[in-house]
Amino acid sequence: MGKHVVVIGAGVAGMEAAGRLSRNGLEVTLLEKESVAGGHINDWFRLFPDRRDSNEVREYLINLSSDPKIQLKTGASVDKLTRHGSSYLLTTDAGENINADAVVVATGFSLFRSSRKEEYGYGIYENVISSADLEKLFISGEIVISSGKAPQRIGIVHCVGSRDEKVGNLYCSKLCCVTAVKQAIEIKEHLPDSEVFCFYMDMRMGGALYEELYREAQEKWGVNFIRGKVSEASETIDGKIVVKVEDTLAGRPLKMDIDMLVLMAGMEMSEGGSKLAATSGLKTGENRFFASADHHFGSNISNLEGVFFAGTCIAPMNVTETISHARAAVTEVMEYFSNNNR
Amino acid sequence: MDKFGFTISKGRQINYDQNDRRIYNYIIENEPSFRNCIACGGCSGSCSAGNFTRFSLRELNILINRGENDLPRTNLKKCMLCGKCTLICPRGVNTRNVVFLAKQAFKRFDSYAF
Amino acid sequence: MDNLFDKLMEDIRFEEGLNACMNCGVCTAICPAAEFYSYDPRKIVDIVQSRNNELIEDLLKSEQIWYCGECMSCKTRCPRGNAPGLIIMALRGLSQDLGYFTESEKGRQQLAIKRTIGESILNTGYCVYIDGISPEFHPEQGPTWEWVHENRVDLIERLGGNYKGDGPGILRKIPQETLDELKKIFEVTGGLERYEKIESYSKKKAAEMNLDFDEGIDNEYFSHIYKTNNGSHTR
Amino acid sequence: MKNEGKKAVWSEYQKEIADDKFFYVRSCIRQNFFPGSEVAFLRILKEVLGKDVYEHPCHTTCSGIGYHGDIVPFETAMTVVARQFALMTEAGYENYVPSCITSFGLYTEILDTWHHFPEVEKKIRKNLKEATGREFEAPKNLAHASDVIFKFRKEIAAKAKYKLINKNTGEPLRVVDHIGCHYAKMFPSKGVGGAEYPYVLAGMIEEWGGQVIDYPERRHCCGFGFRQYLVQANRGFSVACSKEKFESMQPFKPDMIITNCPGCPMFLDRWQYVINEIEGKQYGQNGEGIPVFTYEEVAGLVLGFDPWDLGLQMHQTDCEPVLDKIGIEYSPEDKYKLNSLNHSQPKHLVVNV
Repeated sequence: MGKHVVVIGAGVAGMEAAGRLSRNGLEVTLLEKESVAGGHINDWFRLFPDRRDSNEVREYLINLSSDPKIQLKTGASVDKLTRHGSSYLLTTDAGENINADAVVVATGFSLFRSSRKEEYGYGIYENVISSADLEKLFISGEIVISSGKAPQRIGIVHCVGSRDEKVGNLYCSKLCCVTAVKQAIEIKEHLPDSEVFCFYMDMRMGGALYEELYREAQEKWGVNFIRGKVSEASETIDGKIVVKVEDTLAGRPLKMDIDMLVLMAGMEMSEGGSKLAATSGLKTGENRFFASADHHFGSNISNLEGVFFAGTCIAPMNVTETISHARAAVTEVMEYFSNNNR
Repeated sequence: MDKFGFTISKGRQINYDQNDRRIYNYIIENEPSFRNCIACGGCSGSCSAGNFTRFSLRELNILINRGENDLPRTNLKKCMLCGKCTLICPRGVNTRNVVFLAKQAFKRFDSYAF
Repeated sequence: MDNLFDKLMEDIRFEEGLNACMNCGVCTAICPAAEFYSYDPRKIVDIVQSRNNELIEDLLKSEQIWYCGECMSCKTRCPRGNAPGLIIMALRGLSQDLGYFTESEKGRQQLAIKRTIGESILNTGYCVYIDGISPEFHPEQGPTWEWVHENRVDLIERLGGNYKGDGPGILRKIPQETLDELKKIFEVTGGLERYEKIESYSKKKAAEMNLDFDEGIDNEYFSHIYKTNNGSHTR
Repeated sequence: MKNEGKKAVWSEYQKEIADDKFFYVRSCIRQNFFPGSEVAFLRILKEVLGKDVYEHPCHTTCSGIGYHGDIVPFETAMTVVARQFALMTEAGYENYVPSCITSFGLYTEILDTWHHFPEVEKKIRKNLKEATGREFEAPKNLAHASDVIFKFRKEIAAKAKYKLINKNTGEPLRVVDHIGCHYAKMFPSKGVGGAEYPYVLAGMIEEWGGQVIDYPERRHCCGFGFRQYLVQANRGFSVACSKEKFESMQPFKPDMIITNCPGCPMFLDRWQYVINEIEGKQYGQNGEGIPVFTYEEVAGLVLGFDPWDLGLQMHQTDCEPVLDKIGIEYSPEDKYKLNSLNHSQPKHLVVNV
């Protein structure tokens, strides 16, 4: 066939798509803006719901995408995407031009920048960290606060940057609830004597084995759940974080001193994705993610013929869903080529 | 009061750091399923006592968990131990035993026991 | 009977202040009034968005709607762009229009605010004017204020003010023509009507409560509403 | 506490503040309780900075306290404010500077309402015309008086006689800033530094040598709450709010409090006295209380104005501990001096003599 596909983004979706495309005999260029492939999974210690080592998934993806038919270009982001006849011309930030018979957009998501929720003091109060920062602590094997000590009481704030008009994100990021529960359990594994509190608005545990994990957190680990959106955090003279929340189930405001506050950052359209949308004419939806042709049966299809979406560039997804979505994108690419060859 | 015509109001926030959580701890030690409550309200929705009085096991669970023991202390008496809530609870909390244990705990730790 | 939700919707602040509430409690968590009063702005918004006429009527007659201090901290934080503080303002307005405010201890206090601040606006052009801030009514102002109040003519002159003087400056006399303009504005925009409603409903309530009612602040009813606190607000 | 984080937030809230030709509108509360501050504001702008500031003798209250006491309908308040705008327009000014935070908040709310509901603005124009025959232009620039002092904080620092530094230790004074709720909580983008970490006072403190103290209840309301203070029966709530703040700031050992709202400094000052009377608890170091200042009082002190010209003798909580720490020259015997005939003193001092 000799067709050449460019996959933009070498995260879970991009690596999966590249690997499957090459298995179908296509030439693939896999572009990654960072210096290594892997995407967000590189920064995560263990994955929900079973707390498996993220390296196992990463190794699978690296094996899958290590194929002579796949050329991985790291440190390369796409500045421009223009149509030329039946193919596309992509220009990278280094000025390189690449021709593609089809394009798979797998630009993924960015984690919500937690400092934008100013009232939580991320980047200001020493012991307010994000879910991603906590993963780094897990990787380092040591959970400590600014004083160098282990935290005794840890608070986890759900919906940071999700379901929140104040930051322009009306949608639910879907993965933060289960991430919170996973991280709460991991904290308890590291620090069995600590107390962990999850502050949530709704527990959205809609995935295979998620609800079971929630139950395990309560039953086995004694994680506490308080229904209320944290209104503000502040810092005491000895570096503790004071949390103000309404315990809505008790119908009273609640105030609590906490040693470490973890913010469950939501998912947003990635910066690279936004840039691509602005220069390529690819449509985005209300939530700034790319807009698919059809919500139910065309979620891989874009408004540009021959350009397909894979993974979280269209909406929050977990790893399982991302991999499935990437495979579906490959199916669409194959069908596109076979229709055009006829 | 006389001089100014008012007194300084006291806060009504749940002060988690100062509250007494011995009642809660006693219950979960002896009935670990108490931890599994997700505050769905199934118990209070079906409660025979709650039909006629201001009794809610859901509320009671939350308050005891937070160490806000005043309302549970008096309200517990309203439970008739019919056990309907135990049938309904989707998380398998042994609600009947929770009520028993709560009463025991109040007797044990509380100077104002019933 | 009127649909109270529709009536509330006539208030632009209500329209602005109410979007779909998801009961997250972020408002109550930060609310100074919820900290000291038996008050939960989340529940108020929830009642209002239920559009239940009876519940809204109860609310309009309740103590609850008078606890808010209108600091608007709730508006800063609401993830759905609601402003419970503005909703409260709309509820208070309607409660006064319908005469429901006299049904609660805190609501009855509106007469005290009308008689002090309200009349000061029209009579002096200031919300408050030093002559009216007497140490007798404001013991909490402390002994220094007693001295300030007693020596206000000399003190304000010493500090460069213009106490009851002509032209610009601190505590100047506001010209009569200006006060006439203010009064006319109140007449045209419903301000006077609000004042009159507060007066007439209060008078009715005073009769019901068997308390003397007269103009000014030196009468039984005024003294009662200004000072009474039955102690059940902070439970 | 990481200051870089705050700086990043501050940088997102840049507010345009006019440079000259201000139409000044007074505050009801401040004229009664802090007359020296408004005098100092005009003195600093006119004499120290050489700016054009105009005050119209016929301006009035904005009716804001009545509005937030819920006795003045929104439509009435909007029309009263429209009249103030008309005076500005007639006088040929475009930069509106209210001295009051409640007013500032009300103006901001009204301009925002008119922006979203142009038919309301139309109606108010009609009301004003009918009631007074006047017409108006909305301000080109709306800045609170503290915004203006913030804008010129460096010029003031350049002419300063004193710094907010403890002359004995050489350490910066520890200063708590308290921002009036209606400054930015309703419209964060209208305040210097936004709603969560307002920079308007912090910027002055830093520029004049002090150290800003951030404490857990920094954002909490002073408790005025309009009807909550105005009616005696409700004052227990009002004082409780301030008490919560004092309790929270006390471990940080603040030397002073600086505020930009009319009511807050009065309450933070008086409630210390009341709490001490009711509960026997005195805040601050050595049982002296925590002195509370307006931003003009602090600017005036820094510029070397006489403390008694600034009206500091009107404070219930003595300000002398701060004056002494900075090393400000003042004459203790002149504190209550009014004129050659009036030699009165506050009663509690007379009793003690």
